[in-house]
Amino acid sequence: MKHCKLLALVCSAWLLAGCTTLLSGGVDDARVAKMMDTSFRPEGIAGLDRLQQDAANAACSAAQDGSPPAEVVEAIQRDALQSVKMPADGKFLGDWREGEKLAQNGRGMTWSDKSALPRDNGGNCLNCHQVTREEVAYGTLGPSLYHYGRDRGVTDPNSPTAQPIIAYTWTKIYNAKSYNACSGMPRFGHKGLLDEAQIKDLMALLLDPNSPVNR
Amino acid sequence: MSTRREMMNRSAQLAGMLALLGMAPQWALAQAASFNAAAFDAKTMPDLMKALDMAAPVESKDVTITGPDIAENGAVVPIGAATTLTGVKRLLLLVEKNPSMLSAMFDVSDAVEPNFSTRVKMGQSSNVFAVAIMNDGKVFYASKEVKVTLGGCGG
Amino acid sequence: MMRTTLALCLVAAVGLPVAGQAGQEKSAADAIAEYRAMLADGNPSELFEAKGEDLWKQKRGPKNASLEQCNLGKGPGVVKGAFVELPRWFPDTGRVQDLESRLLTCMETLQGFDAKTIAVTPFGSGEQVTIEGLVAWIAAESRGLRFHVPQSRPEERLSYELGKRAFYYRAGPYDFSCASCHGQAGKRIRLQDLPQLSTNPGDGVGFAAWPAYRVSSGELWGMQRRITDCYRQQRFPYPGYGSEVTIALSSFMGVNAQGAESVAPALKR
Amino acid sequence: MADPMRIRAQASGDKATVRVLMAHEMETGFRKDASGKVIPAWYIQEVVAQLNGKTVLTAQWGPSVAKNPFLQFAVKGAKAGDKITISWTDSKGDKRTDEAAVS
Repeated sequence: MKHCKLLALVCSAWLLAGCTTLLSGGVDDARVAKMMDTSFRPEGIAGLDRLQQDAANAACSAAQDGSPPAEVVEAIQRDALQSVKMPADGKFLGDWREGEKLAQNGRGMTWSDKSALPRDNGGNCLNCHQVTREEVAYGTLGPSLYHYGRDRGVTDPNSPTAQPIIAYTWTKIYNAKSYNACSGMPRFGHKGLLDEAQIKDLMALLLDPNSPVNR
Repeated sequence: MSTRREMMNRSAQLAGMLALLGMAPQWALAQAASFNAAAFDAKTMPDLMKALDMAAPVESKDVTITGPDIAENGAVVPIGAATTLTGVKRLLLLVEKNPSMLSAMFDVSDAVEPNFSTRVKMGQSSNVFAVAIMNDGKVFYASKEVKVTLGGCGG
Repeated sequence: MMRTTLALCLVAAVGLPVAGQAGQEKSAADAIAEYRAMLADGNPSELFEAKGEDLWKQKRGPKNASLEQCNLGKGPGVVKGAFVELPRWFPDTGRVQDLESRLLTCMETLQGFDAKTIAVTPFGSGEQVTIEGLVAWIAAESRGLRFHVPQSRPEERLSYELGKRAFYYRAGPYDFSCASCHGQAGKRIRLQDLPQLSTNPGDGVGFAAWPAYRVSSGELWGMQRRITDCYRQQRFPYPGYGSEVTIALSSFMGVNAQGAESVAPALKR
Repeated sequence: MADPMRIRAQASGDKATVRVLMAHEMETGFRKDASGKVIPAWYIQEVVAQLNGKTVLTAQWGPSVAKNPFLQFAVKGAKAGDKITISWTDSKGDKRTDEAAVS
């Protein structure tokens, strides 16, 4: 239902923009769909359903290097925010040691991976972010997370003053589109890539004052 | 020539059979070739010294080890051993934390410079060593640390 | 006795800090650049180039013929300069083809191999190994030349536009597109630099560096294998060998790289 | 049979620098194939270099030398036109010999 509404909004926004993206270079969406449908085959856990775009991915793809229209961005972010499930027991932080292992682990969800279960997936964090000072092999597609909690003044994650940043960070990991419609970061909770316990461990890595991130 | 080839083939087959039986095949290979299997099987410096019947290496500025500070991939790490000393018999390249330390052993003659470069595999960050075994039995070394990094996208 | 003592001394000596370590703190990026420079001389791709040249001239396949009459776009048998003008439209097949799909055509028509069988053969085995050698040699024959991928025909322009759409196509469990990693300049995954492929990343970078010898696997990868593994890491399903999307992406990258000097086969992580 | 080596020997001053690439898997014996079976060790154990037929270098290698090995060394007194011969023997007893003229 929600997707339908968003899709309608995306389409009307395009019509307003004169359908330029829809027909850029004389290639319409149907022709692109035909290329995708005829080019891929399923392999292992990677089925052809993976080629289906939800409304957010369709809008962000169409925008290419730019951004979708403001009302589309708003709708994507609203939908994303609504998808976020806070931890059932109200506890946000797990074990930063497990979190660090997850951050280092770049595996998961490829056709060469055996299963799509969260326990077989890594967090892939180091591929894009600096996380600790010790690990020099980090990517730069995302911002540095070194001193993440410290820089945000989190000295006691259980204190009331820390709650806004705790909730923000959980939301960001769960569904990064909540704050940035076309964020490059996977939606770890929303897409079932990591389970609640794993997200808690990543939260601890970022926000526990004893974690190497904050030392 | 052919005798040696046959022997080596036979010993390789024997080694394969022993491997199947879960037995160490090193001696079989060592018997056939001039290959010093014990040296290439040494896990520690004392083992290596025993296998090569060599003295304990002493650090020396006259021996150099070349290699990168960081290796982008442990599958291919360029390292080299050299010395300015005269009277060198052998140059060794060692990787401390590999399953077996010794990677390469060069027998130096008067016709070559005591300076060899090759590429080795490294399972993890480790010190690498160039060791010079002299004609008079003295042994010198130089070392450096090579950090092996993880690759993107799951390795 | 004597030996034991010496051994113990050595353990102590080895435990000492490594000389020259302090004082010259290099950045990780500088150190990686140094590592690559050390490997630049002696790229094992040469071994594949030599094999590829032999395979081009060797009589092989059901028809026992060589590939010497293969038309890579500049006329039958012309190899030099062909690589930097691919993908292009071919009148005999009526398709835009990249180097590898064109080689399949030649192996089928000239040598009698079954192109479909080769296309589904896993990389690194069977006739795919033949193609690895061939692409290494054919690319090397254009080393130092600049890309000028033709766009005069509507089919070639369509291939470019389709490639552009594929480049920005976000989907899969991670919501990745090619642009997720290759849409900006100066970024890297872990320590590996990511060329910006939506524009011209410069001489010998990105499209102008493949085929390449991959040190991680010790294999020669052509652009088809490069794109396939990108899609694996993008968490997409498996792109067919020589499929429309792979050729369209090559058209997009190749036209973007117009004027860039080819250094292929390069040496890659 | 193993693929040919690539040998480059370049004279400079009173020596020639020799660079060799060898086509070899250099299997460690630690890797497993797709089915989980250990791939047996298979690697070059001995390398011999000759200048005009006279042995100038003998080397022994272990399985930790990288796949498709590279070797660089310098031969004293070698000049343009001299013949450099490289031979290797691997742990299965396979051999390969190639030669190149110093340029």
